[in-house]
Amino acid sequence: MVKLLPQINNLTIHNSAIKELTINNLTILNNVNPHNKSIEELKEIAAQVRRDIVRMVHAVNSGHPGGSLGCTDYFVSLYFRVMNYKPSPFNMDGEGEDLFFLSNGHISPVWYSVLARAGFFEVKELATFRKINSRLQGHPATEEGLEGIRVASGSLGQGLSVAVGAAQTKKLNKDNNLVYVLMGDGELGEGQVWEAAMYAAHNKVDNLIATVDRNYQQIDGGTEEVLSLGDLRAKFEAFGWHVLEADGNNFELLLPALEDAKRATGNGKPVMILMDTEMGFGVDFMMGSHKWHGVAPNDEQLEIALQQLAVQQASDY
Amino acid sequence: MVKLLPQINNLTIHNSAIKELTINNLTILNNVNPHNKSIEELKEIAAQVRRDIVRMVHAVNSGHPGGSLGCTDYFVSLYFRVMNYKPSPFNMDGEGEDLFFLSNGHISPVWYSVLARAGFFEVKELATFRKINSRLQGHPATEEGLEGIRVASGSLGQGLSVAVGAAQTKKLNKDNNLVYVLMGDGELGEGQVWEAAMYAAHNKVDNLIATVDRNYQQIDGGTEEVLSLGDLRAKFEAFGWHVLEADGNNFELLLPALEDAKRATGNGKPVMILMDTEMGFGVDFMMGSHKWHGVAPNDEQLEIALQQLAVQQASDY
Amino acid sequence: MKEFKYTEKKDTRSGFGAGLLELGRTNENVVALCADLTGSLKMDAFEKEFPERFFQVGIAEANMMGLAAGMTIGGKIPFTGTFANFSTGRVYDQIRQSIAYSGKNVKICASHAGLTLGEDGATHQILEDVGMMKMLPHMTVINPCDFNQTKAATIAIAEHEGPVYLRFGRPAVPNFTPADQKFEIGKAVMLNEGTDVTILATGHLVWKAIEAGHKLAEKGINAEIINIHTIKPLDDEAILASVGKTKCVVTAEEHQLNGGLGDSVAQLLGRNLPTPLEMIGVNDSFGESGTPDQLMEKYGLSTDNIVAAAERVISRK
Amino acid sequence: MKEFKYTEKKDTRSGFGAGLLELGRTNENVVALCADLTGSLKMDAFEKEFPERFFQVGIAEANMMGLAAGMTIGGKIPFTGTFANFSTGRVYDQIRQSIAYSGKNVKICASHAGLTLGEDGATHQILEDVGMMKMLPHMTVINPCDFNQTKAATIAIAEHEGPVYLRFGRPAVPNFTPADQKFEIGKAVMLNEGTDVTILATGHLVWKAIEAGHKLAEKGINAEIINIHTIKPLDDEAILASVGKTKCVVTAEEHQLNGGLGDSVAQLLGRNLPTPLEMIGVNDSFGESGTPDQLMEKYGLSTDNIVAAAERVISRK
Ligand SMILES: Cc1ncc(C[n+]2csc(CCOP(=O)(O)OP(=O)(O)O)c2C)c(N)n1
Ligand SMILES: Cc1ncc(C[n+]2csc(CCOP(=O)(O)OP(=O)(O)O)c2C)c(N)n1
Ligand SMILES: [Mg+2]
Ligand SMILES: [Mg+2]
Repeated sequence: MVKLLPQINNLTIHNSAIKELTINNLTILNNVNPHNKSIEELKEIAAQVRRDIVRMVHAVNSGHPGGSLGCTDYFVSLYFRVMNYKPSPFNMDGEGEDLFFLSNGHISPVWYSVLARAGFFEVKELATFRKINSRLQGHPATEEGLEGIRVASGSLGQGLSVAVGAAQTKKLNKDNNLVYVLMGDGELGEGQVWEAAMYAAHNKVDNLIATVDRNYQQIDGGTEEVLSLGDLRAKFEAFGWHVLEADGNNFELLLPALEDAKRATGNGKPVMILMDTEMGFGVDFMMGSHKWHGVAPNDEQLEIALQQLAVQQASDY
Repeated sequence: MVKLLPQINNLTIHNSAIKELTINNLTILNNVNPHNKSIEELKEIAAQVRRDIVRMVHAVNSGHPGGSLGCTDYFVSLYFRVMNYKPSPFNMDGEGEDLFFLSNGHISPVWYSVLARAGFFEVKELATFRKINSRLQGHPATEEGLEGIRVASGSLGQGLSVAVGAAQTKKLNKDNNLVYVLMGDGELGEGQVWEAAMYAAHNKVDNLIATVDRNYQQIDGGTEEVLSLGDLRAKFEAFGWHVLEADGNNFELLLPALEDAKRATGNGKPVMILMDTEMGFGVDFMMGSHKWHGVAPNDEQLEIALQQLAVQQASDY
Repeated sequence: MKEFKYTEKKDTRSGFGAGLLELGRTNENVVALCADLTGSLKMDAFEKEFPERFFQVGIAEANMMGLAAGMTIGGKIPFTGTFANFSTGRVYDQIRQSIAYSGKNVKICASHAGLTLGEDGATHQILEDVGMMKMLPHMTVINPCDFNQTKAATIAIAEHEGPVYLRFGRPAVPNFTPADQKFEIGKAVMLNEGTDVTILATGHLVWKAIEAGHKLAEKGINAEIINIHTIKPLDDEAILASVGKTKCVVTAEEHQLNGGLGDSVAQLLGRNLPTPLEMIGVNDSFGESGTPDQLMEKYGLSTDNIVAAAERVISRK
Repeated sequence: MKEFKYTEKKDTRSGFGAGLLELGRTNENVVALCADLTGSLKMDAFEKEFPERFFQVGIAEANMMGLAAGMTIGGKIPFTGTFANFSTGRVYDQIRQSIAYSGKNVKICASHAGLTLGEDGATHQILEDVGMMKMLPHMTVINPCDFNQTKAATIAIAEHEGPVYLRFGRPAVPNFTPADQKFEIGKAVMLNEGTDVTILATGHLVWKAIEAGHKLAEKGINAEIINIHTIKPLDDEAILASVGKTKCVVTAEEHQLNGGLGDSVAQLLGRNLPTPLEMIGVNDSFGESGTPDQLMEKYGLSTDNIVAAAERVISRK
């Protein structure tokens, strides 16, 4: 049985030019991910993370399972394969590391689970999610020093600006690593996103890979009913970005897309991945609508969900 | 000599379907403008307005001549030829009238001059501009009931939202008239503009004609240096708008463009005019840079400016 | 101490939803806007019954405020709905210019105010909204205490010409005020006449003040309890009359100590009638995730805190 | 009454510009951001000397705040510059979440605060910024009184770890504090010891308080005058000590009465030492266009207003 708990090797972080390696027939750039899992392993980790998510929101009868489940494969890819980082000791400044920012902070469950499973803090702390005196706030927060979080989010629309600023600091510091940021698609209604998009293109912030969780859902319904985003590729291209598309719920397609995105960096344009996901992915009754954006499963629903996600449960918290 | 002071005829405002008339070889839609001047007359009025502008900012050694001079021909076209409205008695609700909103409120001098010359209030009140206890605030304000102003502006980025809201009310009220709004190009850096743009397209607010004062200038320099707007047509088209271009400093080209814009209304899309203007137009030393965005001429400069604008001065205030 | 009875706990936001629905039926000028939180704001009944008067804005609160301002032109009475944080701090400048300074008849309806929002945590728990809104000239600020009062306030503000901030919350709280009450803006409600100490409470703290009144009565302390549902304009007369009698005051609110009801009272007293004052509120810290009760306890907003404050302030007479 | 001499009038914003330039030379981590107001903020010297550490954001203040938050990650100390209105109300939620709650080391530098901005009028004359910023946990709020003190404050805040709001203004005012002063955050500056009344002034009102002190001295009134350059944290100790002696207080500030220094003092006194208080500030109205002096006169912020308030409050002892 594959061990899922994180193995933190004392990796030396190389901050030098991008290297190319080939693993599992994929070309991996700048490969200093501390876990560097195979696709099979990633799938198991993703199942584990999804179980964490439904358990966490069930335990407090609040939180956001829909987007969390939809973005699980993306988070698992970043933290267990793609990003260069050092989980411990956590360094707020992140020099010599890739950085990740979550703008759509409501999907904190997936981030917390992945951070714990990747070695930033202990898995058992997941049980404190949304409870009083916890470091695992409803939306990501830095106040109590939770390892892995560099800025608070939850009020939508702010994360891209923060990520662009962090990317510019990396340039000032001659740090070659990359900055990643995830946003929701409903979140793109916020004008600040477009301010940041315009700024990043004008200033050639090309060490940045932004991703939109294109699940076509937001709270009040489908994005195209609430406030249609229409042709997002055309919008971001008109705003001066290099735009890629990806399937966010299929590692075989997502990993190459993330590698493509890396390759697209350094070319004078910020990079945007429009990532198709399904809200609630992995739990059939949570899929296909906006209903599970912010609703927790009851006991019975939890059991069904866990069965559907039962690749193996050895290390569940 | 042509009389420039407004002649307010007791027009009955027709709120019915759009009519077509032909005047000066131009097809005029829904022609109930209270002045309905010829191009020759418009040119004289524009010269008058430009003289008002430089005098007003000179008198208080503050205010914004650059954008005001650049947009003079647009304002004169709207108020003396294109828009359907009743200057007196001024009606805040504007039912049965076209409405105009100025989002880039700093170019208040041109609006004040045009409003006065069009009969909203007395021309001599222009002499109170930016002085204490005046109704002619540095930026347009409604507090003291200045006729012609329906919302305060000055803090940039807000006017498009207001105009869209007013346009939706017109639809609710089954009022066929149109809503006009002007924005600066530097102002497009504000995210709220893109929020409103997305909303207007999604909601098919097609009784709205927005215009961007595309003078390629803002306070700190050229727009393309400060924060490049790049291909604005592509941006607004990607945001779902019907986009037209116009030369804003040439009545022979501007009037047909405004008529084209009117014709484009009612087709399910909001209409955007990208209007090329020259900041400071009409006063040679104020043209070609951002320097006169917000600087008043001294005595000597005023004299030179007035000479250049001296079509005739009979009715100067 | 008077007895206050309730048969049911109900959330104040549902009082808003019920009031809005009634307004939809009685006042055809009432329109409603929501920024992707229709269910949370309990606006769905209005949306369903009056779809043509309901405007879904998407996640773009700044635009919503501008739209609402624009919709007043032509006679609509717009009610905007989103969380209190996004109703104030996110859009302060838009409210300031397009609504307050412009004197627009917009009703800003804000849910999930304060700590009792619960598990979502600090990014959503605004504790500064009253402070912001009461600084705005022309703004009326109302924070009713239960379902019935919120419903009555919602209906009352439609009759009031001018901008209003109406604050309410998420959790179910005792619904004890009369169902048929007439809500008088700016008129404090005497709940219990007493002689030893004046307790001025607003919003969710009103019920806790009543509970505190009972506990104080057991200790032989006769508290005067006043429901300050309108924080601006403050009912100076009622407060000064009460304080003149009791000679000491406790204020209680779900807000930062800075900027809230307590500060308004401190100012009133210092300028007119210096009197010992104790303030119940959050003491310059952000909230966090937890249940409403846990949070009110942890941050010092419980019934016992009011009791202790009353005893303290009496000892300072 | 002590004599205060000045050889020159200078604007406080130039003090900021000078301090920033010096910081550029002494602290390589200092970076500066500006939203299309480089000249108005006097940031041009910094931009010229340190172009790689200067970030022109364009007219997009929300983005600027997010960028600044992001730039702290990697060790930069960002100074943002725009008008006080656009530094606070326009971006409150961004400051709240990405800076204050996230504990980011950003210095929010705000010019053209208050009425003395002059001719631009109310849309730009923010009188609520101190109130907003002081409600934010973790935020330090500073309003220095002249060029030298603003320069010293600018330099001092770079050494202070955590978010700071630094407020200054447009007009030239007497530059009377020592050029070599050490600025101590949170430490009130005793200007004149007295026994009859305490005058607590901040920003541009400090000089007027000194003038008032002279006029009061002529009337035989011995005023204690304290410069409260730091409004948060407030120097409670210094204030209570002074009030304990004089038994009455006048506060003076270029701000709404609601939410400003006066409210902080009213709260402090009510909770500790109830004392007659008179407040000089704007009484719940917007400003307007006019010269700084005319406006200070019209809105009751003149030297004579302070004198009258002192006499009034003494009579209330
Ligand atoms: C500024 C702001 N406005 C509103 C909200 C409330 N809210 C939280 S999540 C959400 C919907 C987000 O939609 P999307 O970004 O598509 O995320 P998804 O529902 O797909 O997870 C809303 C409106 C918020 N958190 N912040
Ligand atoms: C929200 C906001 N930010 C900043 C300013 C200050 N400001 C006034 S005009 C201006 C430049 C506007 O550029 P543009 O829209 O192109 O107008 P133009 O200079 O061409 O007249 C700026 C930054 C403002 N008024 N409002
Ligand atoms: Mg979505
Ligand atoms: Mg321009």
